Amino acid sequence: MRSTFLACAAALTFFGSPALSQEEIQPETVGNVTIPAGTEMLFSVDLSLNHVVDGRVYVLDAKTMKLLGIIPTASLGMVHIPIPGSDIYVATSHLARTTRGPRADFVEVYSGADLTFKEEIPISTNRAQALNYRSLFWSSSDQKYLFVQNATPATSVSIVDLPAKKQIGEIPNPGCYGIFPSFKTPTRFATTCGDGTFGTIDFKADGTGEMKASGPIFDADADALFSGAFQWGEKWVFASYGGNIYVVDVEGDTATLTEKIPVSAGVEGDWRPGGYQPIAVNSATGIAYLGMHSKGTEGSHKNPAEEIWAVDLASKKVLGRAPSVPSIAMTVSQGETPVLFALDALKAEVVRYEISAAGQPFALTPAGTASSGDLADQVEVR
Amino acid sequence: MRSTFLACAAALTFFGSPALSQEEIQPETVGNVTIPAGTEMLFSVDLSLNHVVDGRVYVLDAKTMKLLGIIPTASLGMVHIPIPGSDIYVATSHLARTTRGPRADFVEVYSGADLTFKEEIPISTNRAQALNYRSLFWSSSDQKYLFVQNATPATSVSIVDLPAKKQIGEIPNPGCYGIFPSFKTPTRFATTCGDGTFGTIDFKADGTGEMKASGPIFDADADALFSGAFQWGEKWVFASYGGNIYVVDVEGDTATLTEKIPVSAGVEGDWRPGGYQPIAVNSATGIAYLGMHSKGTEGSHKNPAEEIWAVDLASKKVLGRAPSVPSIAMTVSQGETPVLFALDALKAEVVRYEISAAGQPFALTPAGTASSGDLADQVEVR
Amino acid sequence: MLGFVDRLFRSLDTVAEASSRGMAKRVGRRSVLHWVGTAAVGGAMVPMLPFNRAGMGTARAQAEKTDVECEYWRYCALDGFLCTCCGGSVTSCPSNAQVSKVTWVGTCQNPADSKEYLISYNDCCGVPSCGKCLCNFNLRERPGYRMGVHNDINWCMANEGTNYHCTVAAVVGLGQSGG
Amino acid sequence: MLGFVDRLFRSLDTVAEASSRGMAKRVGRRSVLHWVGTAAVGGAMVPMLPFNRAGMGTARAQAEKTDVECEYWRYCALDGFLCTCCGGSVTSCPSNAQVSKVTWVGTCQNPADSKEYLISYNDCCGVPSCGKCLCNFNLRERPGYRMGVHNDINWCMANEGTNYHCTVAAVVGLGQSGG
Repeated sequence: MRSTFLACAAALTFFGSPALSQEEIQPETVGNVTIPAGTEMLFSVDLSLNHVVDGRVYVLDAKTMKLLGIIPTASLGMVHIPIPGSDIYVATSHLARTTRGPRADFVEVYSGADLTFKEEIPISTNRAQALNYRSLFWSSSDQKYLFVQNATPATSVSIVDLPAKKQIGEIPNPGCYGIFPSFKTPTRFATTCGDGTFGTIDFKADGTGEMKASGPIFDADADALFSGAFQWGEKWVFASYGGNIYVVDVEGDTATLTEKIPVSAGVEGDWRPGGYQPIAVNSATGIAYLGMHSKGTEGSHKNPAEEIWAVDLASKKVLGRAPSVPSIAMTVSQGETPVLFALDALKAEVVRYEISAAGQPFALTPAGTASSGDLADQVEVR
Repeated sequence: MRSTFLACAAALTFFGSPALSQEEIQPETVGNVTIPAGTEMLFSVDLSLNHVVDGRVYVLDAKTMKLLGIIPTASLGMVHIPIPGSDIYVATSHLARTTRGPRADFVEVYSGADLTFKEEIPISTNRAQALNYRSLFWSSSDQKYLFVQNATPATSVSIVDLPAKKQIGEIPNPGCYGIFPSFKTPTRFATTCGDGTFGTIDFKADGTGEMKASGPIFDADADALFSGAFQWGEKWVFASYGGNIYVVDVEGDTATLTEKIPVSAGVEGDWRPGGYQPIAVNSATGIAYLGMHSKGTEGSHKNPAEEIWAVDLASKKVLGRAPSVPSIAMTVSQGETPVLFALDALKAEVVRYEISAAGQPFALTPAGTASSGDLADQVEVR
Repeated sequence: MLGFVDRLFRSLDTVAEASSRGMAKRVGRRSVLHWVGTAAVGGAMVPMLPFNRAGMGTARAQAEKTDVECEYWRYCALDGFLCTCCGGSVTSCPSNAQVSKVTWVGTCQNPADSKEYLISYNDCCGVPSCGKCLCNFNLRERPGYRMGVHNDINWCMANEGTNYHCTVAAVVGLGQSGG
Repeated sequence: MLGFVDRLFRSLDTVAEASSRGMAKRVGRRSVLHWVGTAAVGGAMVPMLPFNRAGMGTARAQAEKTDVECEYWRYCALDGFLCTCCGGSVTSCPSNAQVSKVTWVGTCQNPADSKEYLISYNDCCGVPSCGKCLCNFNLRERPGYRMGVHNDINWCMANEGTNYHCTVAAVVGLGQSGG
């Protein structure tokens, strides 16, 4: 009301005062839309490479696929979206003069309810300015800490204490990259390393910590793990370039490989996972969804999906295969009747797929699309 | 050379040291391209509305239409490109956090030779963040001063002293908008006013000055002048919504209308000028080029051109009409054999038109196109 | 940078000041009202092409048009992104954007009752430019020397968060011919 | 923020430090060289679609391709805008952009002599992202745990001006199979 009054006041100043007509009807007031509590939200993270300082997250209603609002991610900002209702976190960089000048990095906190900006926490300026791999920015199991992957290109991880609203440490993870927190120990996270091991870091309250190497878990030459991973209960699930699923337990002081599930071995057509977020897992059903392309070879690991495969992690069986849009990133909603969301790289759309009921043959039914932005490479739902 | 060495050094660190293969051929060095001196440059100013903090100028070779480089204009920055060889000026705003936070405004100076950033001069933060109308940012006849149009929405003009590298004053031009400097008196400029007069401001060395109103020159209701104007010798040439050309002399202490040339009166089809820069003048030949659309009415003044008309300002005759791309902004090169450049609003291209020789019937021959950016609204050549 | 309230009131003061010192004298009530009162011309609503990827083809306001289409009657002088496509409504900004403190106006004819209404166009501010449903109609729009009816400028200019996001269209009165 | 030289050398020092403390031990010469030496597979050059609006259709490096096309042989592990479309050349940044101080590498086969060459990809930095000729080939590209062959990160990271503009491809040596 106030803003409308002032708006009119200002505008009408230019009109002398046509008060006569003003009296005749009640002026409409301009305010803000309210997002209904409990709205299931879909997040399409757009790095906007053509205007790389102006990245953003398009927040959509996950059922209607209507746009709810936009959250800025600035220059190659990373996005972390924890459990429903919680705040939304962006780790990003701002240049003093938009595209030039000194760089300043922050963890920015946005309301999970109305998407408004709440606060910023300064972090060191060696944050990895990368494509939006979810493993580069994650939270501790108790939501007390945020972990930010750095690269200068030497790699380290910044530890941010959320209650204290400050960065408390920076721990090197040389030769390693990506953050996979323990589900039980808030002060522990693992990281994938170029020699095929995982590093495990337990940090102290003062933000210091050392990295402990696991035994060999994968071969970065022959069967590299993709950057991202998904939670399955209290384990992390990775896809590999060669078409395998690796289930990794990071709860101990060193990580262990609990399962290695060949997905495309023995299948005609050299099928492999591809894209930026090629795997998603529904934790309740224990089903992993993989974006797969045919004629896979060395170097095809970012190819968009031709099919989405459903894999039962417990029985280690491929439940089925469904044709898919050319997807480069996928996520799936949690809970009983999961819905799958895929980023169509060709149309720059996010597609909503309903999944056939448990027991039924695996099938995906398109049930809505929306623009994903200029160049989206991460999708999350909650 | 140094940078390449360091680059390799850094990269090869990750390889142990494959020195064997390094010795076998001479590594290429990475440097910078040099723009040949005297290259005629075309400037396509793109406000990038979809990413409005990341506006830019695409600088092209005006003959080959090849991209030479990009100059940033940040948030709705204005661009002023004086005589060949001189620096290029941008008046713009930067937000402390890219799309949020405090705003800071500057005049930024870029090299006219290699397009590199040279320096910034702080100005007050009430600069008009507008579409790219050339009349909102201009220089004095001696290139000593820059004039920046402000709006809060109350209007004023900031005076920047270039040798002193600072803003020396801010002079109100209430009810008026746009800057049309005197061609003889560096401390004088005129401005168009909503009551149909021109204001003339003579400012003192301390940056103060008063606005003096002219007699009636145009009618903003019946035949509004477009925001921009072009130089013809020592006069300013305006187009009007209704299809007239106004030639205005701003050399006296108040402005005077020296010519009013009806362009489309009596012509079938209600032809009117339209777009953001609907008129361009070659000063040597005294020919004005107008982007014209048919079925013109109140509110059609931003419609793109269907034809470009050539008007001889001395004889006040329409020399000819040529079909045109849907142009919303035009410019023409100066000198003996002018070339015309038009922004195609539909294809988001800048089109190069060669103009038929003097004496020949007026015709435009397309001779090259290039991308104009996402949403260009100003084009300049020098 | 001045704070929200300071800046707002400085802005309004200088508007008033400008008005009393300048515009009232220069422009006066007659000319502006006369000109705002001019009857609408549907044909005037030919959209400017590059801004019209959302609404090409039709040339005049139509009763059946919805508020996510450029040709919706209230948008006769709107240049920008429709908030109805950006998480807002025809009169509401998205939940995380701020309403502009100053506006421009238009007078648009409602095909439903053929009356003309005074429309105040608020920009929504402080978040990234929306990029959806770009429209550009210019009925009775004028250059910045008629600032109150100028739509080629960022009307988030008087807000603390100045970044342009999208635009809403509120009915704030009856137009002259409707009065 | 650290100045240019400080930052550059801090960056290189920590690289070296990381190497001696970590990567040399973890990765070692064998695995990386072995793996970099793997023969090129043309079929690997299927481009990632959204990055391929400039170069769709062909799937392998071709002798006749020019350096403004994604399929030009040097670009077998390049993800970004070709500087050849942005005012630069295959080995030069545009006149107003700065050469990145650190790079990633690829090993690409030149169809002209069938030899493999070690290619260093420098980003050009400090001016707005170019937006032209977006290409994305990933032969032997690996995630950030193999940082020296990772192309999904801004390699302007060690420059004073960190904004990404475009990418060049310089031959800096012979690949394993060519040596």
